[in-house]
Amino acid sequence: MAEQISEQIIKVKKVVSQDLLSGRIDLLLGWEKGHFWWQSRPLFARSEEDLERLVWDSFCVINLSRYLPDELKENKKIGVLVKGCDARAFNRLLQDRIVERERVILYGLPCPGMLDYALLIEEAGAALKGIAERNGKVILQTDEGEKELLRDDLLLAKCRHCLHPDPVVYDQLLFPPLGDREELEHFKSVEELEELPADERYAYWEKELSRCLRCYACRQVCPYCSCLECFVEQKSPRWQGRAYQPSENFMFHLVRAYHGTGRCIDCGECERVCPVGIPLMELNRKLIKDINELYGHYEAGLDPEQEPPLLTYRPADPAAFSEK
Amino acid sequence: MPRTGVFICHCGTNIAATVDIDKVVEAARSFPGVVHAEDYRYLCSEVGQDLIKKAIKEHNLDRVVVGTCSPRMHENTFRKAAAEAGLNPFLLEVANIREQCSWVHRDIAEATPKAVALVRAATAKAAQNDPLEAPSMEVEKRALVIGGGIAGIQAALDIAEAGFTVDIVEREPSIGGRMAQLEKTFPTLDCSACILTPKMVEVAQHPNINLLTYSEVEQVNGFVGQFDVTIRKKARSVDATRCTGCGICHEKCPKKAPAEFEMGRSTRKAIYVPFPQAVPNVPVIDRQACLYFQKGRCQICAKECPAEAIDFEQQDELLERRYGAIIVSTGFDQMDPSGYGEYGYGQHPDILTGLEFERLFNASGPTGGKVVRFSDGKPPKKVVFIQCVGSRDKARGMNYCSKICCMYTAKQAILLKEKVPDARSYIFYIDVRAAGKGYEEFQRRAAEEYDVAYLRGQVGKIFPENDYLVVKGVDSLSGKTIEIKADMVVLAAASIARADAPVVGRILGINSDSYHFFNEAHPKLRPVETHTAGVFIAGACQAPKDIPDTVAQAGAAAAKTVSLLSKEVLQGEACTAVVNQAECSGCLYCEAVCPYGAVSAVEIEERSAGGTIKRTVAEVNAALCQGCGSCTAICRSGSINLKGFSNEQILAEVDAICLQC
Amino acid sequence: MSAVLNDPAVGRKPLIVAFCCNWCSYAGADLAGTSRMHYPSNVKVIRVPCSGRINPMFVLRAFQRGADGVLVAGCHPGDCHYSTGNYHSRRRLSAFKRLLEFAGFEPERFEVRWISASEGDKFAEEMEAMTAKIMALGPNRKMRDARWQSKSLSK
Amino acid sequence: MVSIIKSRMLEEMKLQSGQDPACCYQCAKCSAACPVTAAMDLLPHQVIRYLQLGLEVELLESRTPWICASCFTCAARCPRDLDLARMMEGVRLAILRRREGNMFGPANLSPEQLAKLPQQALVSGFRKYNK
Amino acid sequence: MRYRYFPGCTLKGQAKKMEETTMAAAGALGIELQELPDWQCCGAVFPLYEDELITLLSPVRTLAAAEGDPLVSLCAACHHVLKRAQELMQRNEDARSKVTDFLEVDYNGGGRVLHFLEVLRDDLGFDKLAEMVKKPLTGRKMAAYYGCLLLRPAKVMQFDNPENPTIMEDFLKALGAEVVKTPYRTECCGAYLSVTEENVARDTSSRILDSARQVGAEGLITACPLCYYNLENCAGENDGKPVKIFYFSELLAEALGLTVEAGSAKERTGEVLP
Repeated sequence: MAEQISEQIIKVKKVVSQDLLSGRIDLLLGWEKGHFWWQSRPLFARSEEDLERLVWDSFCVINLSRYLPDELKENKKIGVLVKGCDARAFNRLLQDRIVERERVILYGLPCPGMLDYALLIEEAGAALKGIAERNGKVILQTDEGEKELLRDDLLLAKCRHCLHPDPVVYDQLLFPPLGDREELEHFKSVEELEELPADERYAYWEKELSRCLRCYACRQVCPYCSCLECFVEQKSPRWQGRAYQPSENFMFHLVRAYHGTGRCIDCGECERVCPVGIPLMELNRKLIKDINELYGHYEAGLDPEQEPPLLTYRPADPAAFSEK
Repeated sequence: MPRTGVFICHCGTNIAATVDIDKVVEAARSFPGVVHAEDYRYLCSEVGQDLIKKAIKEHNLDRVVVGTCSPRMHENTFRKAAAEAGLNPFLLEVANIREQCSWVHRDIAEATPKAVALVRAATAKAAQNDPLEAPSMEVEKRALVIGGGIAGIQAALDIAEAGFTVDIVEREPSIGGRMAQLEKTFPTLDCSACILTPKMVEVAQHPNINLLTYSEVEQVNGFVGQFDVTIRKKARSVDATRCTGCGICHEKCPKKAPAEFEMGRSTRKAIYVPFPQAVPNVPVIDRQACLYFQKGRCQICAKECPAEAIDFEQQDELLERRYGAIIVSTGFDQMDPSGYGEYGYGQHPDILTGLEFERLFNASGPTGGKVVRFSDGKPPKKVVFIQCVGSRDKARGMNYCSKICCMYTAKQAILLKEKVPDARSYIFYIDVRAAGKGYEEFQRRAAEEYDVAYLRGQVGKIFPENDYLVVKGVDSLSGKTIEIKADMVVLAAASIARADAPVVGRILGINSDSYHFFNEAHPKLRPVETHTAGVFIAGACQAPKDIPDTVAQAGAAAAKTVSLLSKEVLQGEACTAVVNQAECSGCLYCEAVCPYGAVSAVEIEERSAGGTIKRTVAEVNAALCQGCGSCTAICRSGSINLKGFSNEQILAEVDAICLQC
Repeated sequence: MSAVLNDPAVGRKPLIVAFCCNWCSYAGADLAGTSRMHYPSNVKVIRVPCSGRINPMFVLRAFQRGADGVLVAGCHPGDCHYSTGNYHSRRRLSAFKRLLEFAGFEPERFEVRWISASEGDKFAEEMEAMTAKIMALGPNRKMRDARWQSKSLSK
Repeated sequence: MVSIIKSRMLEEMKLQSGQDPACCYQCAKCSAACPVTAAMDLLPHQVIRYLQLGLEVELLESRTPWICASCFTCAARCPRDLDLARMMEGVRLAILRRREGNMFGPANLSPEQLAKLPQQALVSGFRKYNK
Repeated sequence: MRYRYFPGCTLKGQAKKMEETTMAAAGALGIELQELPDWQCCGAVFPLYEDELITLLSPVRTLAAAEGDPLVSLCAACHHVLKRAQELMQRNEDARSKVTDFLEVDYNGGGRVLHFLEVLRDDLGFDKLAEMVKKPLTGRKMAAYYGCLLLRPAKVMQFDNPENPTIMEDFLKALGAEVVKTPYRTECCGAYLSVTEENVARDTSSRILDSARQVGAEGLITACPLCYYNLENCAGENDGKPVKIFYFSELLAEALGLTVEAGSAKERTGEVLP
């Protein structure tokens, strides 16, 4: 990578502040530091001063596109910093017609992947004070001195699985693209589960889902969950029971996943934010895999012009059941 | 809590024999919301319906559940009754405890609890029902008839006589269809042209009929009462308004091409009218054959035409018209029997199909009305007819009986005898099917008075030897093998659906059977309707038919059309989709999956934190919506719902039907 | 009866909920009746206008409430009364069926079949076959909401 | 005396040849197509008819099944998609399986014939008469 | 082009000629026919009863021995039996497991089963063949006799149109012969009736020959030793100009300008009678 991600911020600031001052945008969606150095939270910058707080570092994992629908109600024109996944999320929202392209300026940030704090402290062994980055390496600063590790070994799971680090849509690409990544075993975990006997697979999910608190964090971050009122909250009809018991947990998670058929952009946010660590992406990837197998390769979020697989058909389509 | 009344029908013993009615009634009383339950021997009878009406009033019921035969049978009967009692008909639900319970289960101990479950489900659904009103739609008082054969002609005349405007779209240059190709008709032997031609002329002259020959239907949109149809008027290359039909053009035209009307057994010119009595009597130029269009020279017709009617520049025209109803009468084809190698059709000129043989009798036919052999022009003395070539044959042909062959073969044998008195006919048949007024008598006459040899059996081999055809067959009755040295062989090839029937079906949205014949809505009770409201079928496009049946069916289709067109407005589909726009996020997936273009985007204003904002949401055109519900299943937030089969109703049914007891 | 209430899964025939499209499959089921064919009484039909109407949530709900098997039946591709409904349901329900299996349901628990109005025999046969398969699997406890039966019956 | 009986031969035949004589509507196409009817005492379609009527005894005595050379012309032409060659085999086997030993073998042929006839003819010939 | 080759009993006996001429021709055409080691008689007739599994053993053993390579035979009967046995193996799960278990072979019904004429038509191509002809049979009036076993049942054999076949005529044309058609070219010659009902076989065969003579054929080609035998049997005795019977391969070798002396082909490696 030409510049360290930490050095790129200078250019980012320069570009966005120009647009903000010139009034090209009324609001910039970016990131700022959270309570801790290893957190970055959304920044809603309307002024030069606000921009002081703008950061672009290895912890800017939060998907900013998700904030567009609400912000667009208040603001005429918004600028957003988009990583690969944020850009695909933007296309998702575009296809679902909840954002208008012409009211948004996308600043593309090719993304080397975000770091996983959990991994950092685990690797650090001792108390972790901070990190520095140098050509593909991460230096952990602990009270017992420094420790250097390969950056790629410290990425978040969702970033390790990322296939498109570069934004697929933008008005301005701020740094040279990194190129698509290939992951030969993208569906490995899904295939392993498919191998299990039905009952074991059920037991697996029953166990995983039993932890679900129904906090709906997975839904809140999800770029494809764009309904004004989610089925789980509806009273008429009452699709979803409130109780935390297996039956209802399955109901929620199967339907949540099914609603992503041909729509999930494979960003892994749901799994990342799940407080109890349910492997939600396995459900989503299963659907991606099957749609690819049955109705042709399709990656949601890459091209908003391409017809989503569930909105079209071919008379000669295959089926997952007997058509005799 | 609704006030539901439950009514259980015995249907004589049809239900009562395998379902313990009392148990069901008793159980029904325990269902939530049920304030009244009773049973009766025949609820569909007047008395039965009155009993329901009475109960509605007495117990002021606001929901009714009828446990009886299939809703496809009597739902409407009961809904009418409910309406008469002042209840919105859509507040009534039917539980199908006959076709799907008492008739499919033997054991009363099994059928009874199932009946209870079905009634419970219907009760639960009814509780969720809302009163519905069917939208009313204007009716375009104009009919379209597709296909100008005898079926189309008859239907058009009947509709026109009733005072409505009709357009006939005919693909060929002239109307007349198959019947125009026939010499005589069974069982009366009156000449086909003599009875058809007057009707053709009447069509041409009728003030209410517009003839669109050499035209095809390209697209059909809309719905009953308002079909929007695109018709391609193919370029005739002749100006019909100028042409006097003098015929000089085809007289002088130097270029010949195989004559479709004669199944290619003779030729016509590049500019031609298919047959002398053609209506309209206006020629067309076959641009594939015409020297001018192919090689850029000639133009003799133009030079010769006294009326200067030839127009080489003419282009196809696209007409957009709206119709209230459509009659499909596209007719049939005759199967090409060359698949039956043992008969050698196509390898010897004197082996003909029935239709080809028919043309030999016709004065304007390939032999000018002389019954002679194509090979040497001699009149045939021995003619072998073979029945069921491709019919009743599930291995190499069609599994069905073509219905007309037995009769027209008898007719042709008789005609042959009249034309060639010393000729003899041999007919190999499997069964003679002569059901129809005067048919049996006619067929017997052939056998008894016209010296026609009926041989019950089939032919195994036909091959030329010297100047005759050796026909080797068997007579199954005597158990003897038979060899005939025949001068001519006539194959009764199967009547099959038009090659492009599937395309036509798709354009009109009507379905077909496995042979591509169009399906009637009900084999007995709705023989001329299709499943698409406002589209009717007549003639051999529905199944092989003789002329009397075809004309009768055409009349029936016309009657249906007339009764439809005489309505000012139509009651549309009441069970249509409806959008909850407050919840709709406007992704418009529903629009993408709607087969009728009934869903569209609309912008609404909405109050939000900072004043009002504009939002795009979905909207349903109830007149276009046919109520399939595909939109509801793709909508994640359930913001689009289907009246009559709403999410609430179906879930209530599921919940209830799953109760075990 | 009370035994049934305590564990609805025990001591009963499997329950099969069959969603049938009004134009083909429901008519096919009727035809099975008019032709006096026989199939197990544990099959219970819910009429919908088209297989395209089927929201997978209906299927999940049936399993929650105690169904041991669920069938969706519609017109053969190409014969849909609404011309394209079953083409769409083929894609939706194929994806959904695979998802169900991935969640641990046996493939036999959820089936989709094309049954025309003239295939009364096919309807009966499919119901026989499905019942037999599910008998072999035994009652479905997956996703079953144990509370439902007792709750709704104690009124 | 025609007796429409439940014939064991018929049941066995349905099972082992997959052919159900009931599907035949006696159009006699098979008889028309058969090249060796001249030597038959029952025409092919009559064999099926006898099977339909369960006339076992008459069939067991008939010459026709032994004249049939399994040329499959009947099967190729049958509008009901029946394979009569298989039914003929059925009748032959019904006989062969009921009797002891083979009906025909090398012993029945002269040395000259044995020498002259091609192996193919001998093998297939014997097969026809042997269990 | 390399193929496994199944001769069958008759080709090592009465029908040597067919094998010898074919082998010579194949060599000239660059078609390698590898004779299967220790092959056994195909059984000569295909069992028409589904429970007659014993008679399936030998053809299935042969099919398995081809190890998935295309398997070629010359004798119409052998080809018929092999092709139909293969179809049964594909269609009837139960029969397949029984037979393969008994034979302790692993056969899934795969592999191409071809008659040599099909090799010439589909793999080599008749136009190519025509180019390689050295001594065209110009002016020779030849008729094709197909018989039954190659054509029927068409669904299984998939050899040619059962009522209007053309492969043999096209073959003759490729050799430069003048083709005439007899209406009896697809009708049975009497087959093994010559063993038990010789007179019947005579009738059928002479009918074929008469018709051939009527259409002016000087020769008749066949691909079946039994047809050859039956026709040959009465070829002489008819009055009028006798019609000569050939194996298709004889004319093939001749047109390719090959002279084949008897006994040239290698002795049989297999066992003749089952």
